[in-house]
Amino acid sequence: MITPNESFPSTKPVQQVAGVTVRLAGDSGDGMQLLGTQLTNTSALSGNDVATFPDFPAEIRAPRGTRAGVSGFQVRFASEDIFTPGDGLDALVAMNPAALVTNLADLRDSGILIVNSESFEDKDLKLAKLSASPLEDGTVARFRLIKVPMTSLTRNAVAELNLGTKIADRCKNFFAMGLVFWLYGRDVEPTLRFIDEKFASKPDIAEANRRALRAGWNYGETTESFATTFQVAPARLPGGTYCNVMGNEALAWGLLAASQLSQKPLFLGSYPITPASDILHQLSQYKNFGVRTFQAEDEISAVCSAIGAAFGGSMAVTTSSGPGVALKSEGIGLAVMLELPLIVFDIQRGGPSTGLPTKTEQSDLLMVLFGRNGESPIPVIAARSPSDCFNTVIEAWRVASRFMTPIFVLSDGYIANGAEPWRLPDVKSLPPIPIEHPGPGKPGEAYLPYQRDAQLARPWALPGTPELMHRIGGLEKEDVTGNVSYDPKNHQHMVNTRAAKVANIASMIPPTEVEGAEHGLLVLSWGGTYGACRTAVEQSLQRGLAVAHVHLRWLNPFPSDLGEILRRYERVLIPELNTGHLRMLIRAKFLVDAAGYSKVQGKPFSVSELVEQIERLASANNGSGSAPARQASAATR
Amino acid sequence: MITPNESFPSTKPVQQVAGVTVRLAGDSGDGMQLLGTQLTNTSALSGNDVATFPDFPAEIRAPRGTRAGVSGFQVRFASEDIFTPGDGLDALVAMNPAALVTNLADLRDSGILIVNSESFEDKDLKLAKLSASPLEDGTVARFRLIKVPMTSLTRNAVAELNLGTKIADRCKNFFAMGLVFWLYGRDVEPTLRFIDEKFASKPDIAEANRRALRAGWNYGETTESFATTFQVAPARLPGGTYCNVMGNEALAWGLLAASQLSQKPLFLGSYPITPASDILHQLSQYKNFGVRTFQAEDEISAVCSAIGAAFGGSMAVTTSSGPGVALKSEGIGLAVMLELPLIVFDIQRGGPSTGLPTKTEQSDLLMVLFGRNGESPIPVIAARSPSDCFNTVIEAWRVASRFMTPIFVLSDGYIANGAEPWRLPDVKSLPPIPIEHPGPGKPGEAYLPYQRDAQLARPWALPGTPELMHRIGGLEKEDVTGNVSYDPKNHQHMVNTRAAKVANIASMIPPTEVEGAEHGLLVLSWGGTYGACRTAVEQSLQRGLAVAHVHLRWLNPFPSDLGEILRRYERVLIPELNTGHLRMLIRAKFLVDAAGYSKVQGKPFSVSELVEQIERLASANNGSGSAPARQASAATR
Amino acid sequence: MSIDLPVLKPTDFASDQDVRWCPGCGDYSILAQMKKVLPDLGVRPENTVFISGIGCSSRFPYYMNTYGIHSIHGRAPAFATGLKSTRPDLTVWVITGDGDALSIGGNHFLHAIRRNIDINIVLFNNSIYGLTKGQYSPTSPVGHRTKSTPRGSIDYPLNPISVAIAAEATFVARSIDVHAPHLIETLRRAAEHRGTSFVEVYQNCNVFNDGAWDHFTGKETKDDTLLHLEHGKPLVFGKNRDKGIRLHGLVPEVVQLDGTVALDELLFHDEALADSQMAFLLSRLRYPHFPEPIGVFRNVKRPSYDQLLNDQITDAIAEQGAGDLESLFKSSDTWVVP
Amino acid sequence: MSIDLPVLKPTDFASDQDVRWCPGCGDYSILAQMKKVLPDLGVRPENTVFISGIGCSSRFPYYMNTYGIHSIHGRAPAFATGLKSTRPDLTVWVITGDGDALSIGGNHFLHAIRRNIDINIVLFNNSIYGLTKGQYSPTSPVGHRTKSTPRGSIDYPLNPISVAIAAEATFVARSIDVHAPHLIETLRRAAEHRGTSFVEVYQNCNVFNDGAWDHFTGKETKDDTLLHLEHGKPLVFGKNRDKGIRLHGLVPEVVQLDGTVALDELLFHDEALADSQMAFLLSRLRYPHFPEPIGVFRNVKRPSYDQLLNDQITDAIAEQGAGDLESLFKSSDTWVVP
Ligand SMILES: Cc1ncc(C[n+]2csc(CCOP(=O)(O)OP(=O)(O)O)c2C)c(N)n1
Ligand SMILES: Cc1ncc(C[n+]2csc(CCOP(=O)(O)OP(=O)(O)O)c2C)c(N)n1
Ligand code: SF4
Ligand code: SF4
Ligand SMILES: [Mg+2]
Ligand SMILES: [Mg+2]
Repeated sequence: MITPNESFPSTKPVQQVAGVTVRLAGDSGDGMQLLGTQLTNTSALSGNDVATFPDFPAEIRAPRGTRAGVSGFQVRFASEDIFTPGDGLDALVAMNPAALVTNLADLRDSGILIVNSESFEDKDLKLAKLSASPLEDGTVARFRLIKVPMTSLTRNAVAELNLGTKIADRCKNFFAMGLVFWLYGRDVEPTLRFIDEKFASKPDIAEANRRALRAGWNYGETTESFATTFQVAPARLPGGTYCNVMGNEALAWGLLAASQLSQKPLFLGSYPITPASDILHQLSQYKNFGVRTFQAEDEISAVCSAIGAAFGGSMAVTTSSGPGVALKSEGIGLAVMLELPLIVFDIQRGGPSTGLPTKTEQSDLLMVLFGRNGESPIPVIAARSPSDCFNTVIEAWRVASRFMTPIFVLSDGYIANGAEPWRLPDVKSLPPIPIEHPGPGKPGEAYLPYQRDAQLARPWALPGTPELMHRIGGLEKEDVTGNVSYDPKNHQHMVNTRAAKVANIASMIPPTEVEGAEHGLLVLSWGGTYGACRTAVEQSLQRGLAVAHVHLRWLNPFPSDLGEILRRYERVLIPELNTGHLRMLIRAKFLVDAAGYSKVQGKPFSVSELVEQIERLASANNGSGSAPARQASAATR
Repeated sequence: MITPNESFPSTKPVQQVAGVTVRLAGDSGDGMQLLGTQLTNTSALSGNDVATFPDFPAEIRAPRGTRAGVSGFQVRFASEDIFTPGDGLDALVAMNPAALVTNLADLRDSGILIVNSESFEDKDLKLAKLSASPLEDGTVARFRLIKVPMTSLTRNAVAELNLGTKIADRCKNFFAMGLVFWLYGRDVEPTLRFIDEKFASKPDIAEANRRALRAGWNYGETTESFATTFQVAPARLPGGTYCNVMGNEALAWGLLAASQLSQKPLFLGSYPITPASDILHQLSQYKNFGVRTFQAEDEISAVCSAIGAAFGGSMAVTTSSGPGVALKSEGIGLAVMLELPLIVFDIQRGGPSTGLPTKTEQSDLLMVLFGRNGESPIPVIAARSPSDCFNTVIEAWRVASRFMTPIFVLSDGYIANGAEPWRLPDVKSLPPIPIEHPGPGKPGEAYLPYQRDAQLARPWALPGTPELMHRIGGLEKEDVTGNVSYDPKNHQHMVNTRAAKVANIASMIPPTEVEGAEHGLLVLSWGGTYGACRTAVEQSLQRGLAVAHVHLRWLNPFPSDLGEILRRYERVLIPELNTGHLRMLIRAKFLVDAAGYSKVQGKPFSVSELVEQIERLASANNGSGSAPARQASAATR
Repeated sequence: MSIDLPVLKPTDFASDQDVRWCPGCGDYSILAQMKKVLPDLGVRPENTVFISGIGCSSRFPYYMNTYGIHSIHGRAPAFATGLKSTRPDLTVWVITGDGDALSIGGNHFLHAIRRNIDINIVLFNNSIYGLTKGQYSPTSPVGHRTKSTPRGSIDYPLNPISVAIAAEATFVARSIDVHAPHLIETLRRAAEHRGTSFVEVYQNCNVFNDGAWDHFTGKETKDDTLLHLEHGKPLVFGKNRDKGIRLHGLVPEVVQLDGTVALDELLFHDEALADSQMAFLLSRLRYPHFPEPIGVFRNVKRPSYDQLLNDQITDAIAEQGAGDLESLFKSSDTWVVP
Repeated sequence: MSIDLPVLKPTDFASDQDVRWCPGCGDYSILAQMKKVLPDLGVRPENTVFISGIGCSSRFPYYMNTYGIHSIHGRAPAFATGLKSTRPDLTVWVITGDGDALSIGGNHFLHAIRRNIDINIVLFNNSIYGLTKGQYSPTSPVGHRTKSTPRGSIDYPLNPISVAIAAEATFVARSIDVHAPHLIETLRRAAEHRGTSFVEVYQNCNVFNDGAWDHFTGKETKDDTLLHLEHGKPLVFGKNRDKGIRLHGLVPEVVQLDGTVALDELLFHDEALADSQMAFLLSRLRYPHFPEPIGVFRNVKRPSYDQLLNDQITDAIAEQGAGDLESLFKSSDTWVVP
């Protein structure tokens, strides 16, 4: 691995730090996402643990320079292993006034603020709806402001190539990149390689970007603005080969793996919707894995086509987000009745209705559990981080195919677009997913499609198998034969059986891991808040508080040991990015007076706010302990 | 009112009874529903309290004589006021073997069993999949069997008219009717009138039916089979004018009333589905009330068209049952965001999926509460009986229009098709439903569609009003202005506000009525199980058990005094025709260890099974009291 | 093709379930004809799948001794698309009604047809909602009085054949429940077509819309009300085949073949015409102004969705080699932690 | 008609919201032309409602100083139907995209049109899903490579005009985002039609499908690639109006007007033809084989759904008298308990 010193040796003093959180903000046109991705990958390559949080504007391309058009990318790289992209920013790069004002709140005091000083003209301020320049009016007083005339510096750097200012200005982000890379002693080699590949067809553009990158680096090295550079040592991650994965990517790969492990061809029926679309895009590229992707006319067709494929013996999958999942309710209800394996993904986003499509939330939990007519039980599993999507998907398919049931897999916008290092699994050592189909039946003997095994799963008989011809449908069916039945007792029996089957899944769930204290306050979390909760609990433990952490992977059924664990603690805190979905389920099932911490702002938890909540309850816990738990809220009216 | 004695005086001894439960069962072609309706209306007219329970076959017209083709109609008429159509049958009329074997289980020992003895030929037995005749093989030993050669008797009765046997046989049900009317001293006049009207165009058919009716009556009078007739004295109902209403009928009338009381034209967007279709049929006949009914292409269009009508200022309504309601999820979510008044009806049926379309169930409660993406709170109110639908609907519209919110009204197949006497309200004295719309705005001044009143309701500004032009939509909106907003704090505020608004509805809910004991066991019920629960509690009280009854009309929000009431009782029992929906909500919200009694058989509760449950817990209650409450189940494996 | 296979009988395709339609329902005849057609197709029962939505007609699969799904209202084409895309080896039939296919299911109907997925869609058109006991449907005529339209329907009806053609259908035909031989022949041709085959069948609901098609089934009238489409033949009809259809510009007209008009002045049917305007024009011929065409309106070749999809899979494997997880994972920037 | 009303300016229809489409998006032009048309219609802003689904195009209502609903994906016609049925006094526009109207919304599109509800549907056809960043749409050509079709689309595209005509449309037209005068005229005529007016507008998505319509907008090419439909006129096109469309049986062909062909041999456009086959045939003319028609394909009279519905209300009141609850309740068998 090339270290900075070999490539562009920096002569300035180096300051060692454990971790750094940087956010790059500019116009959606400014290529901030690209800049961020490069910084992330390079940091990962240099052995840091990394976590990222991209923040897209809702519009495709809102007018240049407006607040609505600001695109941000936050990355944290550290020498210890980390679970979140960080709370407060150590550094903010703002390419224009809109980017500055919309992001400044997150920059910690005396944090580094790098701006393109040439993008603060009156017209720029006007676009950002600002009367005065934040650089002059004291707004930025608390920070270490570094004004860089990026536009002209970049133009100069590429002048010889005379490409015209329009193209020259497009290189600005590489200039900024060079500067940031210098500041944090990042290796520029991978990015130079990236430039070569990406602009292979446009050699002069490639050269311009290379020069801009170098110019930015040199600027840091030569100017007086920077006293020191910062060095983040490699993290002590378990040995192995790593790559950086985004949540939806790991999810798609998990599907490929599950398909191969079970030797079932993968079928995806989907209709595009943010933030789930990328799964469709990714899988549509894996045709050589035998993956069939079907972009349906709507979500109803998406789920129904998947059920049809499941009937035919495929590993059937359908992906969507809130509004689309709502539309699939009826179809999923049929899958419950048919008892066919099907994976339904809900990549949650801000709701209700169209809500906040590009923001994250956990507010679909109760919908996926209860959003169907009649008694319609479905297992629900939730991924906790980008890389965790890989194993979650494999586990989901193992259960769905074993129990012949549709299953919900929950992710969210934060996981889907976030990235973290992932240790590549040894593919050969992944345990296979055995699936059996009954062979040809006996002529003249009626086949019994609803005769169940010990786990209450029915057989998966495939069309094409002689003498197993059978009809399934949405009307209540007779036990064993599967014929239509209106018999009252049979209906009760089938309702109970479908419920018991899902409950049986608990037998496949490993014992629950409890991190931290044996008593005191238990923090119970699920899904994408894992990183923030775990970090908050660790910090609180360091401060000597009696607090423990349990993170639920299974929302239905619950692990069988959960009730016993809950009773071991005096207080239970359930932080959720909703108004308390899991909290309701836990209170109803275990009658424990669990407190909730609710945040519904389209944003993930910050570690600090969780630590605050933990302190609130952990201390109350040392006190009377009888204070009634209340649903706290991050609302500020 | 004409009493039996004036019309056809019976000379046989009369036995006074407090109440009678009769079920008429035959082929769907046999006109059992008509027979039952006549018996019901006549009994009502003669001052009895009545309750009915029709039971249709799932098929339109399953093949004659088969079990699948059996259509039944149960009616209870009594001299005291009653809340259910009764458990055990005092008499069963079975027109063929299939009808006999599928209904016999409900006939109490030594109950009267009237059969058409001429429909028990081998071919009839074969159709009913019977090897031997139940009349011979001892099946009916425990009952008072009365074999009547109805076919030939009817043919003889109408012979003179020589209409041919086919038509003659169609009069069989009127013969049976005459016999039943005689047996219970019912007045035949209304039915004779009914015949005249219904067959006005076919005088000979009318005459044939009249003769069949008389023949049946005379048969009872003359044959030795019957020793006595039974007399049921008029019930002591509150004074007033009564008519007999079915649930869906009272519901449609309630909508008409609400529309007139609020002076808002009624718009119904609906797509046919059992058991909700009759509401569409009924309302489509009320065009002279200014009612606009729109049979949409599907449920999605049904709910969306209603929202469009609400935007325009109509009283907007959409009706459906389980599968259709599931399809409306996304549209309803939009209504939550738009904050427009809209009434959504779910006439629940057996689920999941297509389930048991003609059977009753309460298993959609959690779906209507949680079946939408994101935080999407909606008030939910449930009718408790056929006539109660009238007031429930008016209350629903009062709330929806006052709070500017979509609202769910729950009914079920049992309520929808059941009938009971209804005391006509004095229309003039019904309190009006005041609704205000903002007048023209000020030119140049931006209108603020999300500026709220004390109850957090937003104004209902109608298109056509000058200077109030505004745009609403499914993206999160800025407080007050209603503009699209991605601001985190604003989102939190709006989520909290939408929730608070629905919670405020509790201020309009009257104090909860508690029937029975002050302590001991509390039976908590909702929806169509009211009658059975109330009767069961009354019977238990008579047996000296410490038991009380609370019936919830509002499922969201709960009445503000509910928590306090629950805490007054040692035990709480929540009987539901689902797997425990309300039970989960109560446990989660109030942390009370409520027991559930769950029945999911497509059938209503019988009073006796509830009494049994009450005794189980009420006695346990006198004992240790610490026995953990368990979810009992009516399942018998 | 069926010769080298064990010979199948109609009864081989009958399930053990009792049929539960109303006595006299037109569905019985369609069921009977289907059972007669299938043995001739040379497809085993286990390789045949019937998928339906909800409605009286959609009870159909229960009565067939094949694989089947009685799915949800209006969505049958979507289930069929998923199944056929992944199992091109199966013969997939979709059974639907006028409400199921054209009301709630209109969108899936359009898209299945335009994709040309290789399935056979049979629409039982009784111009009424049967199962829900008699509301008007998208094919009910204006003014039709039903439970939901006491003053008569005000919805202008859809013409299923026109819609299918506009949706780029490659096979479109019409037949009638009680015209057994014609229905058998039509179903057979639909089955033989590769791509989406759409067959509209006029079906009598004798309980809620009795006699809707009497003028096409009546012995007396049917020769004058029906136009039998025959590929390459002129459009001639009438008891004594003494009437024909002639084009006047783009406007069809009925002419008497009394000698004043020569046969070759008539419009000749060409079901294989690449352009769809001929088929569309025929779909506009409606009773009483014109006889209504039955038979095959359109029958052209276009690769089916399932074929194209599976070709892309084959090509991808040929070009990129069978997918290998190991190398896929490694293909992104990786680094090694010792 | 607008004379006796205070004169309105385009700016009277502009809301205070900043427009947030990508710079260069074709939507800007459509928005500009719409603002120019509205003042001429004599309808006040407060009596105008824009209803859209979801998509870039569906952002449209936010930019209009009228009443509006930015509803949910594909359902705009349903909202519009409920509103117009109950408020016939309002002028209701539906703004939709090719995905919104034809993919998820296909069914509502069909049914709004066949009912002929009096609304104006404007479909922004950019042959791509813009808002979701570039997947192919139901109007994307076969082989189109997009994010979801790396090996090219295998879905045969829908022809929006053909589908609308088959759905019994009474007004169908096509225009192009950047042909301002033509678009203005087309929108005006759509607004004047009573019943469902459907206008397809070719719109350029310069980010995800740039140049899809270049051949129709290019100075050099457009005269030869576009056919301007004019009622009663022969189908003539070309820079020097030297080409025409002639019918050969039912098959159209391009002919050179070099003197060998007389004008009256050409196909004459009749937008008012009761039968729809002419309009359908025109909808089948597609580039590059033919010039593509723009302008009004079809414009016929048929009572609108809202009119018929409200007539039934009026008739009912006239015949039965205004509804009275008291007598309604009493109309059933009642009895008195003292
Ligand atoms: C989502 C949903 N909506 C409504 C229904 C009720 N429903 C069942 S079948 C049907 C229409 C049947 O008409 P058609 O498709 O013509 O079939 P037919 O009974 O006439 O053969 C309706 C509205 C349903 N089962 N599911
Ligand atoms: C129920 C639902 N499914 C999917 C989406 C995601 N979505 C929003 S717009 C859109 C398609 C937009 O394409 P088009 O209608 O052509 O509009 P354009 O952006 O091209 O103008 C999709 C799939 C959604 N918002 N809601
Ligand atoms: S209702 Fe009509 S369509 Fe349905 S089974 Fe009976 S006759 Fe046939
Ligand atoms: S993505 Fe395309 S359609 Fe959407 S605003 Fe940008 S250019 Fe216009
Ligand atoms: Mg039908
Ligand atoms: Mg588009």
